Amino acid sequence: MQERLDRLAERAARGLARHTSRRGFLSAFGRVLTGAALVPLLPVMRGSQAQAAEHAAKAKAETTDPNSCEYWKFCAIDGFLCGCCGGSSSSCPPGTQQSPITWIGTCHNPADGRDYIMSYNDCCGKTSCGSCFCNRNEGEKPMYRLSLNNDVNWCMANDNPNYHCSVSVVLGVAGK
Amino acid sequence: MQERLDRLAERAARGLARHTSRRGFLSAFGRVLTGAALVPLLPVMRGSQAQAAEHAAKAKAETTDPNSCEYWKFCAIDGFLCGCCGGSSSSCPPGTQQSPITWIGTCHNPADGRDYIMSYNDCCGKTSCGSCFCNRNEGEKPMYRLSLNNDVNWCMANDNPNYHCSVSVVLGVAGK
Amino acid sequence: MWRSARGAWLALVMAGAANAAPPPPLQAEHLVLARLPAPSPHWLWVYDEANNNETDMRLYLYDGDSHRQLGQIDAGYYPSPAFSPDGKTTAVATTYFARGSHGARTDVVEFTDNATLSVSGEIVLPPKHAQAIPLYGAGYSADAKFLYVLSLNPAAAFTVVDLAKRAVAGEIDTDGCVLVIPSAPHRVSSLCESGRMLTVTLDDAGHEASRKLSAPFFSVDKDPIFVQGMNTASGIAFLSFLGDVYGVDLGAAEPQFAPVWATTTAAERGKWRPGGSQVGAWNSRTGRLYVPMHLGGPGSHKIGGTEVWVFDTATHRRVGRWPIDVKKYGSTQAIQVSQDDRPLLFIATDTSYLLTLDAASGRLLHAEPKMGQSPWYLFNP
Amino acid sequence: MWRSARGAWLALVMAGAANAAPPPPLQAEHLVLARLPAPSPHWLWVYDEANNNETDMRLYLYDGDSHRQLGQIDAGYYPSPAFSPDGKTTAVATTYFARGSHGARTDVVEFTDNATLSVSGEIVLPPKHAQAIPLYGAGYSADAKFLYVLSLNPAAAFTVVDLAKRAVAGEIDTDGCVLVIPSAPHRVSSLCESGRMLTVTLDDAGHEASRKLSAPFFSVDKDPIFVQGMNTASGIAFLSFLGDVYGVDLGAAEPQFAPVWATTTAAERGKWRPGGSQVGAWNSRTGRLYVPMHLGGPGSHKIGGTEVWVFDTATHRRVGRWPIDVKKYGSTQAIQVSQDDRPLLFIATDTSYLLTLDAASGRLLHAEPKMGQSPWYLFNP
Repeated sequence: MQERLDRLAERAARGLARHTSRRGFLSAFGRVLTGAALVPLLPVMRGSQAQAAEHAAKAKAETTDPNSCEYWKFCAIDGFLCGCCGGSSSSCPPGTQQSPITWIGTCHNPADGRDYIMSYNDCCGKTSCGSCFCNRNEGEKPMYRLSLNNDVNWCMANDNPNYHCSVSVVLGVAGK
Repeated sequence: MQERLDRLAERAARGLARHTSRRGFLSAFGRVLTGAALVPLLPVMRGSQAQAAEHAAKAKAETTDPNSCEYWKFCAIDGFLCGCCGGSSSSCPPGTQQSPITWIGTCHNPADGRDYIMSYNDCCGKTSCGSCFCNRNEGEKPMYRLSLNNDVNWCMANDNPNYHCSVSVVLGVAGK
Repeated sequence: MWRSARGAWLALVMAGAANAAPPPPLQAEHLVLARLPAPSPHWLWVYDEANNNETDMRLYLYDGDSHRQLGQIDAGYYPSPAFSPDGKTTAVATTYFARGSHGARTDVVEFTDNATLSVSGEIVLPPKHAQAIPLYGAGYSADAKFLYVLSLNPAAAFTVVDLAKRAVAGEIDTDGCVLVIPSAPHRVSSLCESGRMLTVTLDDAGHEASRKLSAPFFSVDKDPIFVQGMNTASGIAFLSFLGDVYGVDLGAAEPQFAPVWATTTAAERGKWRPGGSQVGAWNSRTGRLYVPMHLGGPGSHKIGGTEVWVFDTATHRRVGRWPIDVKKYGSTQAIQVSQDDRPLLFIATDTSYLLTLDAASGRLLHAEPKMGQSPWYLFNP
Repeated sequence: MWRSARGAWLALVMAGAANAAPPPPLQAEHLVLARLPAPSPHWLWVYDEANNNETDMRLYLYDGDSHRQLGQIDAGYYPSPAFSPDGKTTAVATTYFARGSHGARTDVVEFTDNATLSVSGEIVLPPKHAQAIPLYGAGYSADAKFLYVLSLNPAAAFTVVDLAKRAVAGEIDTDGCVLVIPSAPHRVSSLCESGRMLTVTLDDAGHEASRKLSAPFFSVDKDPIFVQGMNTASGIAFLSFLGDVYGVDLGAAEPQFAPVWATTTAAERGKWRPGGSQVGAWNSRTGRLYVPMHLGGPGSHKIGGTEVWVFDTATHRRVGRWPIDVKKYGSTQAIQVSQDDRPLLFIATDTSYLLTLDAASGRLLHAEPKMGQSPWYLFNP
């Protein structure tokens, strides 16, 4: 069942990519990846159990310092933490623009024992912030599974695609 | 006498700067700074005795490794040594262009006990080489004495003023 | 696991609920754009020369109270920043190329709105902007009518930008003299190789009305002054290689030179010297001068300080001598002091630490590591 | 003082001259432009991502025999390099902005003459160039008629550049599949999320003639393959997160998949893993495969190697296990091997060392420090 839903989501996204204009596709894609209602359709769900096991094994995730690379929300981030650049873990620094498209991760919050689906947006429009570089890859997949990949520049579709820093935004609890 | 000559050279350079076109000035200025015949007129000469004393005090100048910052020719260099960038202490790396204008220093060569007048050209047209940064300032003067200053980008007048690295070229023996 | 206040609170909640129900899940977050807090005299602009990647120089806005980076201005190749008198705008005169490090060159002044850190506009300049030390490389007139931008190619000049017309008003040849040191109403002073100061007075159109060359006030050969000047209550002050203080009053039509005084005793002179890329900081309210000093000979004028010497500029007495933990933080590369009554002293080191000190006591308040690649100059907003 | 041969010679000359006369002064030097030596299979292109200054990425040309940097190509924002079949040209597909990090965007492929390291020309691209891992981000057709450039915005595609006409021939939508893996004559293969390989065949005009999707040959969920592929004698090979080797023969119209084999024993599997930004190197002459390995669990696929494991790709036997001095040099970030019979193995570490090893014995020949800011990928010329 899950697999069928995944395939549906995949096909839908592909269809959008092929048959709509760039702007149309982007806004639709953005909705798919950040709209809470659609979250259960995302392929990321597949990995959540494996992820949880992984987390249990590590169990060292920070719950207090949101500028630490070990902070629980950053389990699949690859970039500069916006909290060290004038923003926070869920806000972009002044003068930047958020990326409408994102990659997704599932992170375990040791504070309440839940797994959360995270959206990793990039903040765009200025050059590399250079502070608090953080590279964690729990559940990260290669570029052919784009929505789980953190090696591409997610500012790629912005008017100004310069990468500045990354945030980690709670979308919701991962379904069990 | 020395002072009068200096003032002459100064006035000549100023005159050029004020009364000729940019290109004309540059080529004339280039001649002043790199043409061996005019070297004795350069204000740098004033400092040579003080320099020599300084050197005697230091006496640690390298004579063997031209990619070492301590190498005797680099006594007033501020930049990346071109020898670490595909060139040498007297050649620019492939694909770069030499600066026609330069700053000047007087360096003591422990190998023969002589002071030499050096021309510090920048090699231009590519971004910072980034290797073998070397900052030595024997006889270096602030920007208002431009021909003895190494804090400005001497690629400034090149068609492509990007600074890549610096060389140190022997112009001749400093007059005693 | 329950280390923070929030954690402890959650633990209490969980304990209170006994085994009844798990804590409510975190709500979905919404990604927003951070807003800057209200401007503070304890803000600092850190100039990162990005020495190994010079096309990508930048300014970081740093808050000396919260010890946080607040934002960044991308500044291109050899930028010269200038700050509008009302504090609302940061102007950056700089150079770009159509292909990163090559292709067509464009010199431009870009204006950043300090409330949002967004570029609000630009004015294209003649392609001669000085690629040099950024201090006094650009400056606003006191009435914000003009912006002056230093040119060097290698002829020295400055470009006058008419800010109301958003256009270049003209270019003033400075006869080899360098720096743009603005004074009211529309005067610009520069330092000359002859040890003199050139002062150009502009008319309302931004054209030259008159110029005046001062008598020599320092000796390039005996003891040159650093071009890294400091704003004072009445003008500007310079340090010499040997540590003498040259004050210049710019309140009148012609600069007035204060008596020179020494930061060193006869015994210290020539041994202890100022050095680095920014060699002094001056607080106009308290009248304190902060000079990073090191032990060194001629030619060591770019060696960073191992101590900061503090002077009362009214009495010329040294009132502090603060060692820097060089082994831990590196030596001082740049220094700045906030312009308020409870000032902070900022020091950028050659290992890219930004140190924040209480400027009254010298107490180290914070050491921020990795403050960019090459934090060589520090500006007050 | 007299350490070098030249020094010794001078000393002899001075001694020979007794106290008669001082040695002759050095002659004036003339500043010249250095020329590159003859090309060598031991040359290496080091890709510096300049992580803190990403608009200034570059390629360094390094000679593994002399251990010298020979030159540099400035490469802009997220460049994808490709090397012409005759070795004479380096093409770099990249992105520039009119104002450094802002202003109008231009995507372009720039051609550098490898004999002079000067840019010899450019072709403007649609502004969609993939900002991603540079391996297989661009590639020449075997006959150098076409250059293929990966697009991602986020729709996946590739741009076909007609090199004879010096113009864009068109764009091929790859239906979400990524990478440009060229094979003769005019085929381009890509990896798909479904674990399949898409192969597009072009006509002489550079337009799509046909496309074919293979059967799935790997499982994204169970054990994804790294996109960081390696050229082999007959095609390309990929490593999986668990260290399995997926060989693909690209000699025929459709890719042929070789039997998968493991670099780990059952006991090692899931404990020792490949990792880093470039996770394997393959020498087509000797048939040796070099894999940096580390001890780690799921999610550690970007952790650098602490050992290099060497395999005979004909027998699949491990023939070497070379520890890296991680404490001294850092862990392996990228790896490459020269394509000759006496190959050198190159390793870039996470502390920016470039190590040169004898690829037969594993002996460390040279450790070059400070090889750029972020040397994350290594290319053979």
